[in-house]
Parts: sequence; structure tokens; C-alpha cells
Amino acid sequence: MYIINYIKTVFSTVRSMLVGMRRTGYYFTHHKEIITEQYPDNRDTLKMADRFKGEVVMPHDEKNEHRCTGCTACELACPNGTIKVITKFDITPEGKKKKAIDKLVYHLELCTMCNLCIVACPSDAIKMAQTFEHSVFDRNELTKVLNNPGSKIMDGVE
Amino acid sequence: MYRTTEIISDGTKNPPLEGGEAGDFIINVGPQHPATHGVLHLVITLNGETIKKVEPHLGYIHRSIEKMCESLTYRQFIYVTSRMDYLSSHINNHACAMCVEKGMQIEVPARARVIRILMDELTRIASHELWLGAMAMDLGAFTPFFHTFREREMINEIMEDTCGARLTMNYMVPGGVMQDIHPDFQRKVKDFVKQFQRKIGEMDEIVTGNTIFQNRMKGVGIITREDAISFGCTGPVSRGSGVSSDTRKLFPYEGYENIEFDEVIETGCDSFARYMIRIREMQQSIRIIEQLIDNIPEGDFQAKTKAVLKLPKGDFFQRVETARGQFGVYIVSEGGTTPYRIKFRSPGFSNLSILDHIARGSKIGDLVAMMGTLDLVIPDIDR
Amino acid sequence: MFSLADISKTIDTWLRLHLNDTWTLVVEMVIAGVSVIGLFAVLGLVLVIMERKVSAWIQIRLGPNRVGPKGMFQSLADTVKLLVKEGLTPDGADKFLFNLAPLIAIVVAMLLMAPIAFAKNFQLWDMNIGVLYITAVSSIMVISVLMAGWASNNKYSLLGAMRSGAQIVSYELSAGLSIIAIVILTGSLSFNEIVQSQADGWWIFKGHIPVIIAFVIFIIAATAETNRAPFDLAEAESELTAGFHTEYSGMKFALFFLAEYVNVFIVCAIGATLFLGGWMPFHIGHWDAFNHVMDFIPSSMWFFGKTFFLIFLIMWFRWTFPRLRIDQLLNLEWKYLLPISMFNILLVTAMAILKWHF
Amino acid sequence: MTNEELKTTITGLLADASFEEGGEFLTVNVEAGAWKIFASHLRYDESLQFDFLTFCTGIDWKTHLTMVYHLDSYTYHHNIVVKVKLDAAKPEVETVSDIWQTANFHEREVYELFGVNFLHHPDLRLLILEDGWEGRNPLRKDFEDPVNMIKL
Repeated sequence: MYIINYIKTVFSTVRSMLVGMRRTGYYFTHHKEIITEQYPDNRDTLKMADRFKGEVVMPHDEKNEHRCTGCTACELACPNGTIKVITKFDITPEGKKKKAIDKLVYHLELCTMCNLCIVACPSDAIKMAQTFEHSVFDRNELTKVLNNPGSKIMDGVE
Repeated sequence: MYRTTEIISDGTKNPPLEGGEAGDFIINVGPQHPATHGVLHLVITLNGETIKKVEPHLGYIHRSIEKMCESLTYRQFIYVTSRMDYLSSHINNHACAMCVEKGMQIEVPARARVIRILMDELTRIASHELWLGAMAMDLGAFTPFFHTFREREMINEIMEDTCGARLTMNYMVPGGVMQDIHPDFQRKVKDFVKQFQRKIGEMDEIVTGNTIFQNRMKGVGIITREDAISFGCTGPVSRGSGVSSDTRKLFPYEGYENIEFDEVIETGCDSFARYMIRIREMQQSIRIIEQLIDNIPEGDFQAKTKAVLKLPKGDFFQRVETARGQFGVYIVSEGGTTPYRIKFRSPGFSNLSILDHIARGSKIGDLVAMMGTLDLVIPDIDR
Repeated sequence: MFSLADISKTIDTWLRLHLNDTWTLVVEMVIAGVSVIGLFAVLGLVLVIMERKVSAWIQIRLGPNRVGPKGMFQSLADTVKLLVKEGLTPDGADKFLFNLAPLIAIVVAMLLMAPIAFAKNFQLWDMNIGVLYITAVSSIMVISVLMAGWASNNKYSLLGAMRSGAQIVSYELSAGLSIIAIVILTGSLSFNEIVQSQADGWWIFKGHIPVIIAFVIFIIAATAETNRAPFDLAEAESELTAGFHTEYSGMKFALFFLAEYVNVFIVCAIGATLFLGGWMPFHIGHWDAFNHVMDFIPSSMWFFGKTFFLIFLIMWFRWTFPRLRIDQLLNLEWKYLLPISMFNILLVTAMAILKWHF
Repeated sequence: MTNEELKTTITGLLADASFEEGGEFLTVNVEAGAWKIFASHLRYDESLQFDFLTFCTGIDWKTHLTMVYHLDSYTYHHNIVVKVKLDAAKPEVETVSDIWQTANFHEREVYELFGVNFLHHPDLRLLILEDGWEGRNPLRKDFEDPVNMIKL
């Protein structure tokens, strides 16, 4: 009995090995199964998912106007202190003082892409961009000002 | 052997550990070691190849998330929990969201609940796929790692489409989910299910059926039923010892009670039983996904909630079943906008504590197999 | 027809024209030494890129594809990197032994090259005890591994070296026994005669099942002796980080690396010589036309083709199977391979006495 | 067992046990001195059999500390929360790591994060923090670390 078991073990072992080798051999000969993406080479054709959270940006229209009212909802929503809203007071044509943003400072190095600021924004002034190549040589470059210089708030956004 | 003994017995250079004897062969596995998948530090006392004692040293990646959460609001603290068990980040977020909902008594819309379950199960599959590859790599077979990553990549793409991130999604918010599912979601999930069912058989050929694999895992790391319960093991680790511990069945949440699936239980108590549990659990997850993917109810994906969440005074506990076991969130509230104290009951922490118990008397190679089937994720242990 | 033997003969006659016998011998030895080193370098480069490509294709990857066409020069770039890297010697290490170990590894690999018949009438040294010489010299390999593990003063290295010692010593038994199977059939220890005896058919075809069993055992034992997966316990990446060469870096590591691949080549060359007919072309009975076509392929091509087929087989093992545990490894040898090969020797002896083979 | 039945059984075991109302789980307040005996009752009593310690942790209430134990029973699938009030200056409680082995690690964690001294613990050493942190307990409310804590 021992001998029969012994021979059985040898054969089942060899069989299981061959089954595994058949599968790896299949992949060795079938190069169509390869799914590698050659990243820096396919940069032109690479399309990120449209909801991909790469960094926070503030879209401006062609008249260099944005939708940010400076309400600091994003600043409050942020868990890491990534966003800092610096406000100023504009003089409207009627001569009234109106609160507006001077700078919206965004620390990319602190951001965890949690999307809470985007959800919190009441006027849809900021959104997530799909860029992802954020490496820079100097850490200071990661601190960004989101509103363009000289930009104004869009008409009709309160 | 004189060098090794000399250094160990020399108290100034390398003091013997408590309970150690001069002449013990002590090896540091970790904090940087290929088998620990992170910064786990195990001090192993050896007698030849046989392990006499395993002593885990933790804290290399401890970020004190519990303390951090004390200064974050109930909306903000959820994203931090993705960084604990990063392989089942959805499920961690889910637990936190549910705990806040329990305190606030928010009714979650049916659509959001189904989306949450779908995401949970996809995460579970992704986590088990990674575990399968990593465990095969621990045992010395490099190929399955890449094969399992092919399927995991499909899940990651689904996550990327809907949640905007691949690993730390922060998709669950109190009251529902952050965004509605992507229009392609259902099609892609069905593609994935098809691909998964076509390819899971290959793992049987390369891994499960292989005699070397079976010999490496069978009879290794025996956890008896009593030990599994006493050491607080949950998830596949305890179910491999015949304990019915699936939180989805014991304390159903989020509508799991209405879904047909089997709790996978094996009675082998060894590494191979734990291995089979995870393989079969993936198939159960596929079963859940197949039931739900065509039946996502219409409606809101998020309940209307107040801008500022304030939990009433009291303590709230919510547990879920992650890929690694029972994950619990315990919030103590004083009525403010931030929690007074948060405790995360992480499955990896309890599962790790049994390692010393089961590793004694086995070989170094066995230790790797045991750590593989305990499925330790170090940030989950350290928090 | 391209033939290595012709080239060597031409060089020999030319040298004898211009120099006396002693100087001819000296110059020829230098040429042989340089060619062996050259072969080493080429083998290292080719086998590394081959391993990386094989593993990549098995793992549904592309593999190296940046340096040169299809990444063919990747291993060249790696060699340059290893050459310019600093070769550290740890503080607590036994410096002499630590630096000696990789040299021994590479010298042993070079010595093993001597009796191998690369092509028809092309052999460095046709000694009459070639097989014995190979089995004897290859045992020295374990000394270098033990030396490296011991001298590193690292616990991982020591464990790896001890494992390696246990492993190589035990697997040498069954490797030797399966080689003896062919020696019994041939009745000679000389590689040249072994190849000549296969002129009418390779041993694997005309030796029936016992020789096939011997061949399988030889391949398994050869994989184990060269410390390759599934028997890479001496390195055991996930257990002992890198085993006996944990502390090695730069060129010293490269020498171990090179020695590993050259050893793979050598055991596969021996396997090809003993079981697959060495440089003998593939002949079928009396199909003269077919046999003639086969003869037209240079004998060196046959030799390298067979060797690389076996190398591919060993690489295929490596990228399919998990590692064994140390006790299972020894079980496999002492409980399975050794009894089977001993029994097999009986069969082969009976076969040789009764002339059952073709 | 339902919460009501549990309540009666537990009152039978521990006469001066007080219950907290309103929570999801049945919550029992126990004195530090009575905890060990009560714990072994919870674990070994035939009708209770709380064999699974989900977690135990501490809460710093500034005036005092509270140990919270969440217990489950795999046999009867009921659960209970036990709270033990400790002195803030000298927090001490008996270990339960001999009853539930998992408490070994959990108590070591509480020991270093809250400074609770578990009497008769087999291996009460720092688990997460590095050497030299004895006596400084990061999860206490009064803990200050100007170097490692970043205030936003």
C-alpha cells in the first residue's frame, strides 16, 4: 500500500507541475495577452478618467473671469489646511464695497485629493483637473495661486 | 557559529531579549523585509531553522489617526480611514459613514446603499486579488502576482471612473455617496465579472492545484477554533478555523440581509483553509455583484444632510466586514462638531497577535506562509 | 561549412609554422583562457536578457525594452552599472574570505568549462575522466557559497549558506547517480566517447524509460545544485532577503550572479551532452535525405541549441513554481529522488548487461 | 439573550452594577476592583459566554479615565459594553488578557497611549511607541508635543 501511495504521490505531483507549466507556457507563447502600458511613450493617447482627481483648479473663461466669491467654504471643508482664501474688498461701479478674493492659495503638497472642497463649493468655482504629473524640483512650486492675475468674479455669481 | 553567539551574549552590543537565552539565534525580520509587505518588524528567535519565538514590534508607520480624528469634523475624518487598510479603503470609509449616520439618524437612499455594497464587494475582490498575488510571491512564485494584478487593474479602472481615484477614494460620505455612478459603471463591472470568471480557473492551475503550494500551506499555522475566538481573529482567519464570524451575516448592515450569499467557512484551521476561504469569498462577492448590478434602484445617491454635522452626546459603534475581518468604528461624542474620541477596531491588529502563538515550532519558510495567509496590512495594524 | 574545429586547426597550424612547440602551447592556452572569459561575458549577457524576457512574457509583461532594439542591450547597461558601483565590504566581515568567495565561485565555473565538448572535435581538454572531473569540481561550488555566507557576518547570509550547503551536498547524490546511468550505458567517463556513442541515436531515445527517468532526475537535481527556483532556498528572497549574497554589492555581487548563470549553462551543457547527444545532429534511422539535412547544421549549433533548450526549461520552472521549504527540499531528495535513482541504476545496469537498448 | 434578560442575569451576578440607557448596546458600569471577577463571569457563565472581546480602549475624560470593553458571544450572538471608571492620576485595572488573549495586545496599546497600568499583565511593554516614551501618553487630552504635532 505504501508503495502505491508513493507512486501516486509522484505522479500527481508531476501532473500538477505540468498543469502549471502549461499555463505559464501558454502566456509565454501568447504575446497578445500582454497588457503593459508604456507610459511615457503613450502620453499623447493616454486618456485619464474624466472624474480623476489630479489637482484642484479654478476654471476661468475667456474674459479672465472666475466664479469664486471668496466664501471660504472650501477652506473650512478641507481637512488638511490645503486651501487658504485671501480676500480683499472691491469697489463696485455703484461705489459699494464688495468682498472678493485676492488670492486662493492652494498647497498641492498637502492635498489628499479627497474632493471635499469641490463638494462644498456653493458656486462651482473650483474643480478637479485630470493632470497627474506633479513632480517638481522645488517644493515651493507646489504652492499655487489658483486665480489668474487680474481675474474678476463672473457677473451674476453670488 | 562563534560570532553570532558572541555578539548576542555580549550585553552591550545586542542585549538578549527578555526571556531569551544566550546562544539564541535572533533575526530581525523587518522593518524593511520583502516578506512583511510594509514596515512590520518581527524579532524572531531561532533554533536552527525552527522558530522559538516571534515578537512583533509595531509603530513604524503609526500616524495616530485616532488622535488626528479628534480635530477633524464628521465629514472630514472619513478620508483618513482610507489610509489605514488601504486595500479595503471603501469598506473603512463605509463603516465611518454608517457610524455617523447612526448617530445622526440619517436615512440613506436605496440607490446609495446598493452602490455602497457594490463598491464594497469590488474592493473586497481587489484586496483578495492582491493578497493572492502577494502570498504566492512570498512562497516564491512570482508569476501569479502579475496575473492577479491584471484583474485588479480592471477594478481600479472602475473605481477611477466613478470615484476619481484608484486606492484612496473617499467616496462614501455621511448620507450616501459623493457622486453618482459613472454611466459606464454597469458595463465595466459586467466586463470585469466575465473576465474574472474566465481567469479565476487559471489560479487553480498555477497556484491552488500545485503540489508545492499545497505542501507549503497544509498543516501550517494551525489556529484552533478556541484560539481564533480568544485571540480576537476575524474575517478569513477565523472562518478558516470554522468560526462563523462574517459581520455581514451576524450583524447585517446596509441591506446585506436581503442579498443571497453564503458565508464561506472552512474547518481546516491551517493556512490552506484560509487560502481557500479567500478564493471562495471572491466568488461569493461576484455573486453579490451579479445580483445587484442590474438592480440599482433609481433615486438620489445622497440624502439631504445639514451642512454641519453634530452627533448627539453618547457613544456609537458600527462594525463592517472588510477583506481582512471585522472593522469597527467607535465614536464617543460630546455633542460637538468633532468626535471626542474615536477608536478604530482594526482586524489586522488582532490577527497579528496570534502570530507568535502559531509560529512557534515551525520553520522560517512557514512563517512567511503564515504571514501571507494572515493577510497583514501594516498601516491597518499601526493606524 | 562553418566549424569550430576547423578554425582551431587553422590557428594551430599557423602558430606551429611560426613558433616552436612550447610557445605554441603557451599561446594556445592564452587564447583558450581569453575565449573562456569571453564566453563567460557573452553567456552572462545573453542568459540575463533571456531570463528577463522569458519571465516577462510568462508574466504578461514586455520586459526590458528601453536600451537598444527591443531592450537587447539592457544587460550590457546593467553590467556597466555593476562595474562602476562601489564594492562594499562590511565592517564586521572577514575581509579575506569575503573577497575570496566570489572569486572561487567564478574559478570553479571556469574549471567546469574544460571537458565540455562544444562542437565536433572541439574541446578544451578531452580527458578520459571528464564526467568524474565535473562531479568532483562542481562540489567546490558549495565552498564558495559557505564562505560567502560565513564571511559576511550576517545572520541571513549564514542561514542561506547553511541551507545551500545541505541542499547542494544532498542533491549531488542524485545528480551523480543519474549521470552514472549514462556512464554505465556508454562504458566511458570521457565526454567525447559519450557523444560518439550517441551517433546512432541520443540516449534519451534509445535508452527507454530508465534514461528518461534519469534525465528528469538530472534536471531536477541540476536546478537544485545551481540554487535556482523552486530550490532557491539559499537566496529565498521573501525569507532571507538575499541569502548568502545579502552583503555583496557591485562587481563582487556580479561575479556571483555571473557564476550562477554560467553554472546553469554548464549543467545544461552536461545534460545536453549526456542525454541529448551533445553536438550530435538529430538522425532518424535510415532517412538518409533527412539525416543529410541535419548534418548540414554545424555541430556547435546543435550543442548550443540543445543547451539553451534545457536552460529555457529551467527558466520555465523558475517562473512557474513556488519555493520549497527546507525540510520538504530534503525530503524530496532523500525520500524520492535518491531511492528512485538508485532503483533506476539497477534497471539501467540490467539494460546495459542484457543489451536491451538500441 | 435580549438586553432585558442580560440585564437581569448581570444584576444577579453583580448587585451594584449600574446600566446606561439609550445606547445601541447594553452598557454596564463596573468598579475597577470588581472588574476581573465580573469579566470571568461574563466569559465562563454558561448562559452568558462572552467569548469574543471585540476591542478594549480607554477614554480620557480629563477628570477620570474610562476603560471600554466591547464583548460579543459567538455562542449566543448577544453583545455587551462594559465601562470601568479609572482614576486619572493613578489609573490601574486588572488585566483580562488571561481571559481573552486578544486583550494582551489591546491592553499594551492602551498602556502606552493612555498610561493605564494593567495589573498582572504578562508582558506590559511599549508596543507601538519607541523606547523612552514611558509616562508620556499621546492619546491623553493634556498631551502636548510641540515637535511632532502640527497645528493647522
